[in-house]
Amino acid sequence: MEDLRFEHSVRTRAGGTRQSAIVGVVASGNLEVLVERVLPDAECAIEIRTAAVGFGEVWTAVIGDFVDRYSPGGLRFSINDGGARPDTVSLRLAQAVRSITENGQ
Amino acid sequence: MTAPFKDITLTERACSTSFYESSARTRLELLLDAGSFVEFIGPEQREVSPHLKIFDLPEQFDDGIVVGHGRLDGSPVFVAAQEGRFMGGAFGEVHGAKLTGLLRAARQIASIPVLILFDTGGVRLQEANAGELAIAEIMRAVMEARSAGVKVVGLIGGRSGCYGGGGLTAGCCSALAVSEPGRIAVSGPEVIETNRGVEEFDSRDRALVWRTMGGKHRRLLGAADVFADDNVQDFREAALELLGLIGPFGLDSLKAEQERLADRLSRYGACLDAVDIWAAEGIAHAESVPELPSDQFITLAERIGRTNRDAR
Amino acid sequence: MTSWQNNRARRDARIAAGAVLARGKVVEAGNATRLLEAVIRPGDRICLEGDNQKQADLLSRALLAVDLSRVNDLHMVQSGVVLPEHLDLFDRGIAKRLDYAYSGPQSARIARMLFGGKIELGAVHTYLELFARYFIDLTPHVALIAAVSADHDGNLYTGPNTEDTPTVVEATAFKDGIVIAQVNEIVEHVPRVDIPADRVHFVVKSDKPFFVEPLFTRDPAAITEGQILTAMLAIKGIYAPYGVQRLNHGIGFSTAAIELLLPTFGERLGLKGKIATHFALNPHPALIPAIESGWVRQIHSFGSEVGMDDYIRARSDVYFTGSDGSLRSNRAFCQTAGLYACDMFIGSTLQIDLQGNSSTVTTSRIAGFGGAPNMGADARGRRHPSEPWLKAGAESDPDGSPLMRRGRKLVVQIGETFGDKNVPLFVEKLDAIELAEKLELELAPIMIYGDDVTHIVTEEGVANLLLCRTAQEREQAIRGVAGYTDVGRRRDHGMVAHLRERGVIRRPEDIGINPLDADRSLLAARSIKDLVRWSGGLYTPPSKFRNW
Amino acid sequence: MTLDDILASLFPKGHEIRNDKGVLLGSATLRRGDKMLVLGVADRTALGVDEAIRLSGHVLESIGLASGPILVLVDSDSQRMSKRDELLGLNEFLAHLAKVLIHADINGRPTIGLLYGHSAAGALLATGLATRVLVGLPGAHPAVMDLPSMAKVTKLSMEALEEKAKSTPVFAPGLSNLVQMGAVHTTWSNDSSLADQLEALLADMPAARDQRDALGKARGGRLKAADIAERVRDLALQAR
Repeated sequence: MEDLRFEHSVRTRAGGTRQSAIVGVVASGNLEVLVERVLPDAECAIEIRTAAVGFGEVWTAVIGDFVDRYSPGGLRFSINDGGARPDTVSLRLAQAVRSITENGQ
Repeated sequence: MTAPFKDITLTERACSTSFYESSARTRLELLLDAGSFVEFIGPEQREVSPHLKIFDLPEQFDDGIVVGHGRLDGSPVFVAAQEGRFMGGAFGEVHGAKLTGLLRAARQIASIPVLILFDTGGVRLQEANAGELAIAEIMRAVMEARSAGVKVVGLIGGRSGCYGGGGLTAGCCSALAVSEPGRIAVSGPEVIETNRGVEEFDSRDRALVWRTMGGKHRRLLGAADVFADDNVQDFREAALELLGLIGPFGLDSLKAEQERLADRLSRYGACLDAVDIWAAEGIAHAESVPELPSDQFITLAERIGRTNRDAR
Repeated sequence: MTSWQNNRARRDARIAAGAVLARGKVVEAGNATRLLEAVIRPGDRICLEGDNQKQADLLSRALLAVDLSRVNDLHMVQSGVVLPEHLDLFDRGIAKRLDYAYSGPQSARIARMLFGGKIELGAVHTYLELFARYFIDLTPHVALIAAVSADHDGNLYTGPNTEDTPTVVEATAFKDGIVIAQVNEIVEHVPRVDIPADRVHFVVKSDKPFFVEPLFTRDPAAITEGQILTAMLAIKGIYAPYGVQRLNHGIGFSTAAIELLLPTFGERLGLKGKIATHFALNPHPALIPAIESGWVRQIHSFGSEVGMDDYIRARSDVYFTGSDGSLRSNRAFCQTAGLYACDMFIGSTLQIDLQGNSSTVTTSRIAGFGGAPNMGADARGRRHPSEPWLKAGAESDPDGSPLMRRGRKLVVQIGETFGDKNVPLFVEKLDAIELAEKLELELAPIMIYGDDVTHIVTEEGVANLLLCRTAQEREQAIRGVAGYTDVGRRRDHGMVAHLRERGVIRRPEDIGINPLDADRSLLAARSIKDLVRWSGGLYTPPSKFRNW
Repeated sequence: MTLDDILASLFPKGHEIRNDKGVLLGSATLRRGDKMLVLGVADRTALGVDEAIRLSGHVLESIGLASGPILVLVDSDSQRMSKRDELLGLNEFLAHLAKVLIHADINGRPTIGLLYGHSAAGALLATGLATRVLVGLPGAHPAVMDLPSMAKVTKLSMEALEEKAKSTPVFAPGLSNLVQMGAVHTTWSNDSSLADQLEALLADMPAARDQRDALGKARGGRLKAADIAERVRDLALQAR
């Protein structure tokens, strides 16, 4: 297992009022993303535990593009990764943002 | 960007959502009354297995089971749903303890039923002792809850089936609903093949696997009470139906079950294949049972009428 | 005096030697090996019918058992190297040289044997190419074929899986070769005559039906969100704008996803009747919902597919069927149809390089090409116009004179940027080139050459290579859809942005697709059971695909 | 100790326990004169449908006719892994046996399991682990999962597994590990009379309440189970 952590400053706060959401499942080639609204509006953090060791560069690129695109201010993402492909990671992150920005509890 | 399902109702979604394919969370969301689910020790609590790191394996924040409280047609229910894709839905220490705690509360309250959405290969290998013991505790807790008057209903139709200790736990429930792709057994196909040889059981012959352990056979045998279509709405309706039918539990139930199982052994103990059992039940063209559409199958199963809710 | 009929005389001698073992033309299965010892000579070219599906398995076992002192040094000329026995022949020294086209299940072992010098490789062909050589310089001396049934005269019924048999028999029987058929049964009258008796010299009755691999069944349950997204991009980004009606699909999950999206996503886009109406295609079970929904008018097939026989029989408006009602397939004709009469090929591959060359060969696996290169190549002999063909031609040569400009076949590579086990689809250098260097081949085994590829579709978008004007643009267009692979991350961001402005690269949002909508609920069937339901119970899948 | 030695030491006043192809059925007389119902699996016999139905029947027949505690002796294989047993619904037969034992225990017939040999998986769940108190005898060697099978599934070497087993009781076979987990309440000694130890236990039976998770926590074998179960219980009680 490998632990990675990314922190980004972002332009805008993520919309919606939900406090947390979870998408995905930990399985081979899959991952779960837990997203929580716990940070100041201009910050975003992503913590990763991954079964695939040595892909820090790819994660950096995936996370960079994701933060650029969604500006998920105020959100902390916690990822348990079963060795998912980068495109699956991008998709789950996008799904997590969609879930927490939906109206709901 | 709009979500694809914005404008359709929860019921429509539940009708069109395969139980087999869904995640544990989706099953609960669509099974219960809209927005009624409250989770206990949810993923944000990060109560992960303390043992997987020994094996350098990834953890899941909910340890593969979602437990909580919700409403079913307005009435309160406790629910537990296993996530069959995380380590095959296997029972570990934390996973099992969540269900145990839920059942203990149900016993104490004595009036709120429990729905268990099984999806499990059995004991989690990496914490085998803790998992085995967790199942023992769950079985005890189910019996104590039932003795206190609690209805415990199992729903089985996930991709990992209901194997090992999951199969035993299911056998302790007041009633079961199963779908065609659902499987209930103790030993898995590969285990039987490894122990007895491919001649006895070819685990890759999926038709054989399903007619031996699958939902249709379990329903015909009387091991499950209701045959559900593979969508969440049908499981919801099955759960409601069963909750309305379950009677009290006591010594008489166990005596009736003894008789039911002994009768099964004497009738079918010599059968070599499920088709022989079905034929012995008087089903014409028994070999075509796996191909029957569900409405025809349900009619057939009701005619055979092996279920006996007072005998489990 | 010069004799001009030596070969005929030799053939007659071989038949005479074999006839000792036969009653009429029929030889007992137990005598199959002795028959082969009687009719085969050392060094013969042998076609042991191994198609990509049906296998002359009894005859391959019989050949493997021959006395090595009588039969050796054979030159195998067969399209499919599929069964373990096909390679055991080389291990035993019965065969020495190999010319073939496809070896899916044996791809790893064939690679090891080539490296170990156990096999002298002639070439890895495409199907049509190998068939063509049967008539020029690789004509078999003996063909060992498989059929469903024979009558007592030796007329053969090949059933739905006719595949290569007519081609193999044509080349062998009319050039003084010997044709030996294994059949599942011997009957009074065959349901239809697929091979006339005068082209068949011996018939061996097998104790069990010949093996057929369900090669074209893709379980919808295994289709991922990523594959659904690429399928949506292909339909809306390529099928729709070009109006592709005549086409061939590869056998991957991405194309299965396309087939399953036609009645849902495609219907919503109003594309019914406008795309995907005529196919050169095996009877893919995944196409059943589209057929049932009235999308598909006609399908011609290379071979059949296990479990599809009753469905095909009941849908003769769509499939080619014989007088008996069952499918008539023919690999050579269908390959020709795919080459000349289809406007598009879309399929997956294992590796794509920066020029768009693709290969399914890696240093540990040599799967061969099968038919993909025939489908996935521009047919230079094509003369008839069609809208997609002309449109593609115009895109690639906008300044050419319309009356003189060649059209272009759409050759689309579809896949996710990372495949199984996180192996990247895009590479700087193909393994095929490394393999060619190691084995000292004169030609690297490229499946589809980059200059034939017109589009690449991944989850990141669609690259239209027809619109690239320089090698550099082409490279950046490919990097621009290569996702987070090393190739993708080394893109020139400025140039990729420019290519996107020109429509060379189109992202999902450029095509009006939200990746979050790529959901399995879009699939017309999500399981094999759903396919059975769509077929009204006519499709009977093999046991290994069931969960009921 | 052999089964006969064990029975002789447990019941010096005699017993009527038959071993029929590994299925133990009968009863015994305690020193103070009370009867005890005895059942079990011997000779490392696999527990299948045929065995399970006889065991559960034995308990059910005794209810109403006899009072007194119930002893379950265990030296079994795992559940019988066969097509026939699964075809006939082995999960129901094993569950039924466990249910009957638990029901008896809750309703005034205290149950004691005595693990004196091997046991595993479904067989252990349906017998020893379905009793109120599970006792281990020295030499007992239960294995929920054997290490070679684990090695196959986890793709770890036997050496690596044995090394890991040293630092945790959670997965490795053996009596001491099950003791630490709270599955086995106590271990008796072979050196003194089993009858003494049995009667001491009967005189001081814990309440008919599952305390195995608390035991596992106290012994450091299962640090989370009891707390998690308790937290869920509390939340559930508040939620109604």
